Amino acid sequence: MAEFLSLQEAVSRHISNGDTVCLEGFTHLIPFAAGHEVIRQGKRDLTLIRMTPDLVYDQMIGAGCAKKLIFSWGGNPGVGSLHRLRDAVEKSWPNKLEILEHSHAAMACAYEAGAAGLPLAVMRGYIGSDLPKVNDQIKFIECPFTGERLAAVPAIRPDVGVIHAQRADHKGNVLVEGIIGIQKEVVLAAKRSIVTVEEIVDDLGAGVNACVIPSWAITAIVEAPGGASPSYALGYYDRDNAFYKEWDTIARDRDTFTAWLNDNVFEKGVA
Amino acid sequence: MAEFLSLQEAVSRHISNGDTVCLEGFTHLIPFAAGHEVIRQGKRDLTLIRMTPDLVYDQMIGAGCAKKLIFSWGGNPGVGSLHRLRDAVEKSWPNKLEILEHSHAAMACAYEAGAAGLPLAVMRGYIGSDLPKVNDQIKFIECPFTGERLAAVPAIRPDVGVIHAQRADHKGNVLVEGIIGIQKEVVLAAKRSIVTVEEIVDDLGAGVNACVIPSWAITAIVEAPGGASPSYALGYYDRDNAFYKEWDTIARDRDTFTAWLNDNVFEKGVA
Amino acid sequence: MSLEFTSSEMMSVTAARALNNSMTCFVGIGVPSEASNLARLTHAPDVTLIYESGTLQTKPDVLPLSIGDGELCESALTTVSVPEMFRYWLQGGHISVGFLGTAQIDRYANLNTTLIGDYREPKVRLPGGGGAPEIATNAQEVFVTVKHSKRTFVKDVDFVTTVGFGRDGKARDNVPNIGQGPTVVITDLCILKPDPETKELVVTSLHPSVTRKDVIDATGWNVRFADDVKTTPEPTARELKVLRDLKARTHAHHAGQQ
Amino acid sequence: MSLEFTSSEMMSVTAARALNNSMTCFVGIGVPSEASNLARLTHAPDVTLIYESGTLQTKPDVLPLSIGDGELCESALTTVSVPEMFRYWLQGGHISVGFLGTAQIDRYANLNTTLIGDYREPKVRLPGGGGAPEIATNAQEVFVTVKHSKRTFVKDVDFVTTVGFGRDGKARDNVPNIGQGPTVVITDLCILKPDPETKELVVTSLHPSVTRKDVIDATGWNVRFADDVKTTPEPTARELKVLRDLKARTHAHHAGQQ
Repeated sequence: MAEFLSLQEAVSRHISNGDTVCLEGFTHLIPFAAGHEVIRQGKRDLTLIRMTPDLVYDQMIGAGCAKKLIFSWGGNPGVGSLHRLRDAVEKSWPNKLEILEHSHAAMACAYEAGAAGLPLAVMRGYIGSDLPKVNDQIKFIECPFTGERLAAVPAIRPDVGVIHAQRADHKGNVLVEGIIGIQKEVVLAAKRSIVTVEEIVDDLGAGVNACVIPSWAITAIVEAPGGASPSYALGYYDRDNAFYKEWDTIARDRDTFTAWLNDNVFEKGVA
Repeated sequence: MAEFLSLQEAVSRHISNGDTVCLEGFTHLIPFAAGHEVIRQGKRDLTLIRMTPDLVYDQMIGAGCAKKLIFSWGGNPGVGSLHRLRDAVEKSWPNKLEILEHSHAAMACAYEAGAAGLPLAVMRGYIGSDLPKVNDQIKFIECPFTGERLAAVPAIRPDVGVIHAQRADHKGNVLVEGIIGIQKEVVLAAKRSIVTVEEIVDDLGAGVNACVIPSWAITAIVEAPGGASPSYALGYYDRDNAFYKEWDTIARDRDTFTAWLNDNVFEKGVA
Repeated sequence: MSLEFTSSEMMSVTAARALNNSMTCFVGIGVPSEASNLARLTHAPDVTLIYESGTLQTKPDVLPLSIGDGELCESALTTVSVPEMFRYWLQGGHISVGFLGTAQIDRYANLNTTLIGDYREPKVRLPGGGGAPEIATNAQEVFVTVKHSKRTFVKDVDFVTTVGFGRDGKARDNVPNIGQGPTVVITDLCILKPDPETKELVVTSLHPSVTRKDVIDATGWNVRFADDVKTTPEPTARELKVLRDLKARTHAHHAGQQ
Repeated sequence: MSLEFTSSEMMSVTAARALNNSMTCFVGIGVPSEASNLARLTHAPDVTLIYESGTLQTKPDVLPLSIGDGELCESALTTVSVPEMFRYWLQGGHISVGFLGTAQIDRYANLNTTLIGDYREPKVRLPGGGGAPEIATNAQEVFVTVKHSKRTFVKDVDFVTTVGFGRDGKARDNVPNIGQGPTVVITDLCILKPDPETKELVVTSLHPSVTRKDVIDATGWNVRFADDVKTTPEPTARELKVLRDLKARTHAHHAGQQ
C-alpha cells in the first residue's frame, strides 16, 4: 500500500544520490514540485530519464543534480532551446552531463516494456537513422518468424519514478486523466514511485475503465496542490504558457538562472 | 471511414470461405449475432481464432464453419466442456477440426503485437510447459541485452476481426466499456473489421480516456441490439447464465444441437 | 463442540485462510474464486483480488460464473484490457499469489488442464491452459486447490500445461525472473507442501477426521507425510456462515438470471 | 486582383492544401500544426489530426504551443497513452501522412533535428528526434514543411535524425513494411518533390513572384528544377482570413494565460 508522506519526506526517503530517476508527464502533469524538492535537497549524480526534458529537467540540470540524461526530445516546446541543458552538454556547467538519446517511439516502448517486466522492447524503428551510431543501447534482432530486422532497446527500469496526477483517494489509489502519456508505465516500471497529486478525495469519481493506479502499486503519495505548475493539470489549472516563454530569458544566463533558482526554489519551503 | 451495413451485408461482403476470422469478446460483448449470421450464410473452412472459444464457437464449429481453431481456453465457463468442439476434435463431426493452442498470455500478447503492426510478440512465458512441444508457432529468442531466454509467438493478423460494442455514433466511432478485453486490439490487428453495436447514438457520452475506436479504423458497423446475448453488454443487459447451463444439454447430443440450430439460427432472420 | 461441515467446505475455508490482507491474488475460477472471496469477507477484507478479465481489485457480492461477469467489473477499482492485465500486472511482477485449480496434479505439483491420454489421441479433452502457464511462473508464489482423488493426484501428469517444479523437481532452478511456484496445495482431505529439497509434495496437515489411509488411497503415488503432520483447524461458525451465505446468494443470483 | 500575403502565409496555405478529408495525419508542432488546422478549418473539415501526446482526432480551436496542450485533449475523440499512440496507431499502420518540420534537410530529404557539427562536439545542439524517426518510416507518406535557406537546405545533413531516402537515395529500397517517405517538401519559396528514380528533391512549383535564382541562392546544393515547373496558386481570401483569425486567436489565448 502507498504511504502518504510530505514532499520533503518522500524525496528524502526514496531518492538517493546516484539513482536513476524518471520524472515524467508528457507535456501534462509534469511533476515540477517534486523536481524542485530534489533541487532543494541537493541530490547529486542522478541519471535522469525523460522523453521530453523540458523546464523541470533544465532546472535540475542547471542546479547540478544530474550526471546523465536519457531523452528523446529536449527543448522548450514552442519556444526554443533548453539553455541549462545546452550549457551542461556544451560547457560542462555546472558539471559535465553525459547524454544518451532515443526516439520517442523507442522510449515509449522501453517504458512499456519496463512496466511489462521485460528486459527489452522490440519495435519497427530507427530505420535509416544515425541514432544507432551514437547510442550503443540500440540493437537489432531478427524476427524468428518472418526474418524481418527489428530494433530492440533495453526496457527502462528506473530506481525511482515520479509523476503528478489529479487525485488520490484515502487508500492511495490514484486517478490520472487527460493526456495520460506514460504516467502509468513509469510507476509500474520503477522500483519505487512517488506520486504527487492535486488533492486527496473520498471518491476518485473514476469511470469504469479510467486510468487508475492502485495503491499497492505505488510507494509514496504526496498531496501537492499546483504541483504540476507551470505545466497543467486537466480539470485544475491551465498551462502557464507565459512562464514557458519567460524561461527562455531566465535560463539563457547563468546568473539570472541562479537568482531565479534561489528566489523560487531554495527560498521557497515545501508545499 | 466505417460503412454502416446490415448484418447480412457485412458478413456477406467481408467474410469469405477460408478466411482467418476472430470473433472476440473476453466473456463480455461476445458477438453472437454475427456468429449466427456466419452460420446462416454457410461460411466454410474458416480458421477461427479466439482466446476463449465458448458457446459462439461451439455453435459455429458444430455448424461446420471451421477447419481450424486457435485458442487458449476452450470451455463453457463455470459449466463444463464444449461438446461440439470436442466432437469435432475427437470424432471429426461434422468435419475434422485442427487445433492449435496457446496460453492466454501468449494470445493477449499476440493480439497486442498484431495491433502494434509487429510480426511477433515477445513475452516471459511457457517456461516448463509442454505447450511448445505441441505448438510449433512457439519459439524462443535470447534477449540481446541480458541473455534471458524469452518466448516469442507470431502476431495475430486475421483477415477479419468481429466484435460487439455498446454503441456507435453517426460517424461510426465506437465506444467499448467495462471488460474491454482485447476488443480494440482485434479491430486494429485485422485487415477488415465488423463491429456490431447495441445502438447508434448522437453522442457516445465517452469519458476523455474512454476506449473509443475511431470510425477510420473500422470497416463496417452493424446495429444489432442484443447482439451479444446470451453473453452480456454492460449497461444494456445481463449474462443469461441459465442459457449457458442449458447449452450443456443442448450441445451434448448431435440431434438436439441440430434441432436447436435450425430453430434458433437458421429459421431466425437477420436482426 | 464440533460444527457440521462438508469436506468441500473444509477445503474452501482452509484455502481461504492461506490468503491475507497484504496479498495481491490472481484468482482462478471455481474453488480459488470461492476461497478468495471467503477470505475477503472474513479475515482478509483488504486482500486484493484480480481476475484475468482485467478487473483490478474487485469485490463481487456474488461469485462469478465466468472470470468476466459483470459483477467483477462493476465492483472493481478499475478494469484494464486483457493484454495490459497479462503484461503489466502479471508479467510486471505485481501479483503475489496465483490461486489455481486443476484437473490433474502430480508429485512435483505440475498441473494438467489440457487433456487425459495422448495429445493427438486424447481420452478426454480438457479446456486448456488459459492464464495458468504464466500465472504459475510470473506470480511470486502459487496456491493450488483441488479435490483429492486418484484420478486427480497422479504420479506424472499426462501433459504439463502449467509447471510446478517440472518432471524432475528442478524446472525452476537457475531460471531468472521466475516465481517460487506452488507453495501449498489444499485439498478436501489435507494440506500438502513441496519438500524444500526435492520439491515433491508432502502432506503437512490432515483435515479433521481424515486418516493417512484416506490420503494414501486418494493419491496416485506413494505419498510421503511430514515428520510432524498437523491437524488442520476446523472451520469456525463465522467462516461457515459467510461461506454458506455467499453460496446461497450466488445460487439465487445465477438462477434468477434468465 | 492580387491579395497581400507573406511568404510564411504562402507556405502555410500551400502546406494545408496538401491535406485532404480522407487523410489521417500525425502532426508535428510548428508549421505542420498550423497548416493541418488550416486545412481542417477550410477545405478538409474531416481530416483526422493526431498529435503524439495521444490525442486522436483532435480539433483544437487555437494552435497548441506544445504537442500536449489541454485543448488537444479536450477536443479529441479520445486520448490514449503515448505507448499506445506509437505502437497501435503509428506503427500499426493507421497514419496516412506524417507532417514534419525540421532544422536541416538535404537533397535526399533526410532530416536533421539533432545537432549542427560533430555529434561529440556540436556547434549547435538541437532538440533531438522526438517522434520523427518512426513517423517517417511508419506513416504511409511524409510531408515536410520548412523555411528555405542555405542553412536549412544542405547538400548532406550533419546527422540523419530521420531518414528521407538515406545518404544515397536508396535507404528504403527492399525494406519491408516501410512507408514511401517524403513525397513533398513545402517551403516559403517553392514546392519540391523527390525524383521518382534518384529520390533527389526537385523543384516542381515556384510560389508567386519567386524566381529560380531565389531558390538556388537559398539551397545548399545544385538544386534541379522539374521540366515543367508550375506556379503555386496564391492563397485565397478565405484561406488568408481563416489563417489570420487562427493565429490571432492563438496569440490572444497564449498571451492571456498567466
